[in-house]
Amino acid sequence: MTGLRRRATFALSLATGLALLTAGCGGDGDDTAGLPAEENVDEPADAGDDGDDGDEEAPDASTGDDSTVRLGILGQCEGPFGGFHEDVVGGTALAMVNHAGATVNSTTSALDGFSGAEVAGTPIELVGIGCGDDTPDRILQEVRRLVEQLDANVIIGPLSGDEGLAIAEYAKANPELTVLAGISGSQEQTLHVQAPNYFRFYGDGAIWNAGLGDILHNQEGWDTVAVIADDYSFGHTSAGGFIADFCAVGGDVTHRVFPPLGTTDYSSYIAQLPDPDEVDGYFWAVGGTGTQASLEAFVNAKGDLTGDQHAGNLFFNPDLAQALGTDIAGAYIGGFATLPGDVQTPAIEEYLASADDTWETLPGSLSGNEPAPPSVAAAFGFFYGYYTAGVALVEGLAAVDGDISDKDALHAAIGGLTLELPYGDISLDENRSGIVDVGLSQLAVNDDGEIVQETVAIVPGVDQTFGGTFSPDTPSPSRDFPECEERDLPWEGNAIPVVDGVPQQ
Amino acid sequence: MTATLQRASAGPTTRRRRAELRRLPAWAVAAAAVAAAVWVAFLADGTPAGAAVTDPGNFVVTLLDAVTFAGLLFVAASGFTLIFGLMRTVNMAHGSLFLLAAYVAIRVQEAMVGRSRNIDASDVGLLDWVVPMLVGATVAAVLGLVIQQVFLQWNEGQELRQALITLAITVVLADQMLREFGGLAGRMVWPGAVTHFFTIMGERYALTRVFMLGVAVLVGVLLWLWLNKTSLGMVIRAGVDDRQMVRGLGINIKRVFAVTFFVGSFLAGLGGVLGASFAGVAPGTDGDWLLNALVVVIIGGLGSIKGAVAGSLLYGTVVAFAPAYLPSQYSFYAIIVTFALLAMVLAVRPYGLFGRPA
Amino acid sequence: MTARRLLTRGNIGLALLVVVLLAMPNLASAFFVNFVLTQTMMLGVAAATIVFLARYGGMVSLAQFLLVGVAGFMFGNAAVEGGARGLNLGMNPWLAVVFAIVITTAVAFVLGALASRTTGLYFLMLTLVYAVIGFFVFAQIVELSGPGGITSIQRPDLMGPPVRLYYAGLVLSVLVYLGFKALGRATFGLTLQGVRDDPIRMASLGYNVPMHRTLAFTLAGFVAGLSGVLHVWWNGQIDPASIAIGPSLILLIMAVIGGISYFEGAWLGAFVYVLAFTYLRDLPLIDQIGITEARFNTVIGAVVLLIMVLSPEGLAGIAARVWRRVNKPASAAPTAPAGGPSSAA
Amino acid sequence: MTQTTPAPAVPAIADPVIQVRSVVVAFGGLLALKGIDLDVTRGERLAILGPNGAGKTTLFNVIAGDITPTDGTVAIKGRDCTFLPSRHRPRLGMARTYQKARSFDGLTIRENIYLALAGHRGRHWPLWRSPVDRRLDEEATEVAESVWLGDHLDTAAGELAHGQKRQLELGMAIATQPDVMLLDEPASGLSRGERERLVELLDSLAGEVTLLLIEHDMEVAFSLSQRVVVMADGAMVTAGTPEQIQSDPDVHEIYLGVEASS
Repeated sequence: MTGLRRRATFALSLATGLALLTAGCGGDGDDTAGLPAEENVDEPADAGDDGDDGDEEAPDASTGDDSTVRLGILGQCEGPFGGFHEDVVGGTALAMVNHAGATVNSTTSALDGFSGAEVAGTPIELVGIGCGDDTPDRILQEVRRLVEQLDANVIIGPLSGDEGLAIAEYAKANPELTVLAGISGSQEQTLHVQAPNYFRFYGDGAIWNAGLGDILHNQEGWDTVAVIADDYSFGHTSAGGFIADFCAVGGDVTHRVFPPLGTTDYSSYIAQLPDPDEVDGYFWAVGGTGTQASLEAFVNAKGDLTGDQHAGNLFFNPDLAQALGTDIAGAYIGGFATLPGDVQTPAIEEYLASADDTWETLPGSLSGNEPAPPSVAAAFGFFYGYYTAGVALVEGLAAVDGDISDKDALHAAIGGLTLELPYGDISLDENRSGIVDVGLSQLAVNDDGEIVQETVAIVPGVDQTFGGTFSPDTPSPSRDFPECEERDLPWEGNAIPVVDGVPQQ
Repeated sequence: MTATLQRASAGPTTRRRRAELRRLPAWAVAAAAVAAAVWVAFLADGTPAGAAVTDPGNFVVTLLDAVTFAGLLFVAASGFTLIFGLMRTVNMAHGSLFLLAAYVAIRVQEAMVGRSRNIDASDVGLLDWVVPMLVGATVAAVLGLVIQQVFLQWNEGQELRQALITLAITVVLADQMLREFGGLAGRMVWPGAVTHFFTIMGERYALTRVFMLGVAVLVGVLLWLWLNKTSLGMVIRAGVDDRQMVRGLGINIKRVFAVTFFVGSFLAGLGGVLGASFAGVAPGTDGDWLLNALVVVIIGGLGSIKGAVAGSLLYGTVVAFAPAYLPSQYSFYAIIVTFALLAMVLAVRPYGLFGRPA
Repeated sequence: MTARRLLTRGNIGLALLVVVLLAMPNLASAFFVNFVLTQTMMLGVAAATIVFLARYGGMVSLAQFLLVGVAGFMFGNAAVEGGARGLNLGMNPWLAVVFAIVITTAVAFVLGALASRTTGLYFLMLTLVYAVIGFFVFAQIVELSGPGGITSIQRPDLMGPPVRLYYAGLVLSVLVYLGFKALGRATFGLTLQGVRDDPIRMASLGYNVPMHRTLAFTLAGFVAGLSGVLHVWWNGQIDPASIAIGPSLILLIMAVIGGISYFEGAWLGAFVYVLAFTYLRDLPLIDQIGITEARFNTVIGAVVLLIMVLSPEGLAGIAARVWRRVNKPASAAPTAPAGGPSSAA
Repeated sequence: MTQTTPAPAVPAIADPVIQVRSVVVAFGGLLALKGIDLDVTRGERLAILGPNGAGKTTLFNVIAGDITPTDGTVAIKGRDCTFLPSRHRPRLGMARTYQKARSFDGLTIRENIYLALAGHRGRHWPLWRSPVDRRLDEEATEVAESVWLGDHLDTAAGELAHGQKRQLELGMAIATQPDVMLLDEPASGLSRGERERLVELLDSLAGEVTLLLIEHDMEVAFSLSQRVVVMADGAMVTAGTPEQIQSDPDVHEIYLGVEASS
């Protein structure tokens, strides 16, 4: 009964199989001795059972040809950060324009890439843009596509924390590859994985709250605080940074509440927080729809949000939370991607102007993916993080004089860089994670009566260990780690105040 | 013959035992319910909320949370169950309609208030909330009707095919909404008139939540009146009970189906606007609310409005009570209690509390 | 079975296809084999469990990818040693495989038993709820899932070179395909089809209908678990997002594209999906018509919509129809149990 | 106990195979059966007559275990089976057919009958075929031939004509060689010739088979049965030999009259 169907479908499968076989082979008609598929992409190619037949080049020259940097960028075109795809690609493209003499292929979209980038005689060619969706599985597929199919030898990205961990592991298994993380914020990708070819010229999610504890405890007089954060790695990391900072300077965290992702009604979790007269303040790290819903649940159950009792990470800002009434003026917000958006220095102005010179418009996320002046996107951390990675690639190449055949030398050169960038210098620690300047801001009421975010301090030289709270031997930040311990922070008391957008050096 | 008869009538003891055995799941559920009630009332020390007898304020607030959230669940699930009841169509696009209505309403409200951020509740008049709600729900209803007319009307009865068609539509709609409305969370602002607080048992409570419950009750009452007091409604109700009969009555079934889909989608849209006011919306909210609607109707029974009420109340109760009354170190596992609820209901009534086999 | 009966055109076709696939590592690029084909094999096996349940049991399951994930998590917990994530049981990798499969099968048994008295659409929705709750369970019980996933999962040394993983997937695929096919004529397969067509009649013939459904789901879970182990070997990591609702839907979409009542359709659907995912954006000028990688979901959704509107039997069904038309004079082919599962609702 | 039975003229019988006592079935508020008592003796051939909605099929479903009665008991071969699920009936030697033919449409005729055989023998789980299956297939072939379906062994049941479906239904019932058979309108929708064949087939069954049959067709019912029970409106009205029933004016009024007008 089913015989006919079976035969037919076999015929079809067979036909497609054969058709694709040709497609899969691509254009290379050279002799392919041995099994190309044996090529061990998960382990060093030289560690194993091959190498005996000495075939010229594997198909598509996937291992050789070190005369060109074939760059792949990992963005996110789907998922919660899908709107930032244009931004992040734009960041790297601008770095190529400003530092490697490239020109962009389109003046209205960054996704069309750039051409003509060259450093010390070595061209940088954009081979592909990976399209993540905020999940590690997807970004692994994308990076494999870029590396194994399109032969990328340098990767810039990814964007989010869990993706970063997966890509760092991938980099570790593929030592020939060079990866410069975008703004991926998980701690472990550098602190624990320690892949020698994985660099992040940027802070992690914990760093962004560095210095907040110093201000709140020593300046505002908070001794006790309750923390509420998303119950997943980014929430844990963000809360962990704040807890490490606040406790290090002598404060105490009395409550930690972690509402699960996907919570719609936060009231049961808000009920677990102490009442306003029981603690000095609250720290918020709830993102997505939860930002609004959790703050509103707080207002419903505990009372209005006031500036002297609340602080938060990047999500705690008036663009994301309507529930923040004008009483919130005075509340502190952790740095976001080290970008104090309202600070104006000559270097920053020059950087923003260069973006406006490069494109006519960019449909970045901040403008709702509608065409807008490129400086809007460039002044935001997502764009900037990919910019720093691009600059690092250019300067690393310059340091080895364009010779990328010796990966160890290239990686050593990149690891030793100190980048002089518009929003502050960035160097790397021994785990190749950025030591950066963190900008802290405060909410204020502007002349129109609207709540806006103003930079009030820049905390220089923040590294990811928080004076030893986090180390390669400690677990990842979690519901109960880090514990609340007093310790010395290198940046305690070093915050540079910012008044009206001007750092008071 | 007497001998055999005696053997047969020796049955009663066996019979009673069998009958009890059969009711065993029901007993287990009853026991679990009683245990949970006793736990909440007396034993729940060391939980975030504390035992109800020692901390009645927390209990009352949790109860209010449960009931008000159940109101939102009901609005979101009623349209789903209505459509299924009459047409046996599992409308997987229900969550998409929910989200679309929310996005549209947010846009309309922003336009009416005249600003897109920092909207204060005091800026929002009742009309600034009601009009966007009706516009959003109508857009969802029209889209629902289009989906029904174009994709579902001609393949009626092919239930799986319809479910997969609406699933595919969901995938497309989610992607297009991401493109159109971006990835950031959006929110409706409650009208200033209801943004107040009152005190109950010494605890502060928000009027907006009670208002939300009021809207839900109003929707429920209107739905009931429509289904029970209008001729069209009675046809639909009869159709839920016996689909063959409606066909036999010589009614224009196509029109009835179209109206039902319109109303069901409208209800999804109302739910979306309420949800956007209550908790905000973002990409992924569609899936969350499809899930919420599914859980409600699986508990309550597909196709039953009564079941939607019961399912909403039960599910809302679990959502509110589990994090508050699980021992503090276990409150992370509140979501698993939802699964336990589902398992218990399915063990006793595989087709839900008020459901019948298809 | 006589040799002559073995020499059907279908079997010859299968043999040919297998030969071609065995030779693929010599013919195609490494990426095509290690990425496209290996994924096709793994996902095809998982999708075949959907087809198995739908075709024989009338149950369309959205929980199969959850079971793939359970196996992956369990393997990760069992095999990883000294990492910062998961249980770190540090078992021998092969023992870990056994452990993962046993747990997955047990989970499938429990889930199947809970769902065993429901059919049709109820089953579809219940398994959708399973998939979502499964995600939350792993997201919340961080002892099992990380926190944030289990990484650095190594495959056994025997499976070291990626091409061996491909062969493992191919062998498993052939076994699963033949096994499921043969099962359709064996007692359990026949009883299951009886349950699909008329559960009440089956009960009056003396069969324990819920138990049959439960065991079918358990068997499907066992096979999905095998696919899950391969998958985690291939991917090297697993996290809660791996088993979120998205991947579960994609697996169902693969089965639907291929044809949910054809076993061939499982692999065909997986192949077409992976192919489209990998190469569609490389087509010249494809972005000119509004199809960029960012809108991939719209394309996939539209394709599924088109298939469900035109031919609910998927690509395999279309192929069968074409074949029938070509061979029309030869035989009045019986109509396929079109949308068979839906008729059991 | 027979004394309390409201239904008159139930002859005292020896060796009862089916004993139904005060069975009540309520669907919501509707009483489908209002206290039925019935004894069927071994080897007896009993026909149940009655207009639509009389509760015949409900009574069948209670005896077959598809419905658990709201009140009352059912005993089969002296064993209380009131709460015994239907799937345990075949082991007691019982088989039934359904009013609306319930065959497995996706399977062939041979496979349909195979399932009846395998279900009866408790062979439910094997994952591969074995010589046992070949024997069962042969048996199934024989059964199919006995119900004149030998030419259609590999035809899917879903493609059978209505009459053939009824033949298959019957084949599945007799395949297990039951000693109690419940046949729900076996002749409905059959042509005259098919009816004659059906009667012939049922007549040919071994004498000790107890036959319980619902039938609309008087001719078939009277030619097959030794005793006839008439039901109306969920209750038993009268019982007797076919001759008695045929000449009973009450029956003509409540049953035949009603049927003629409907």
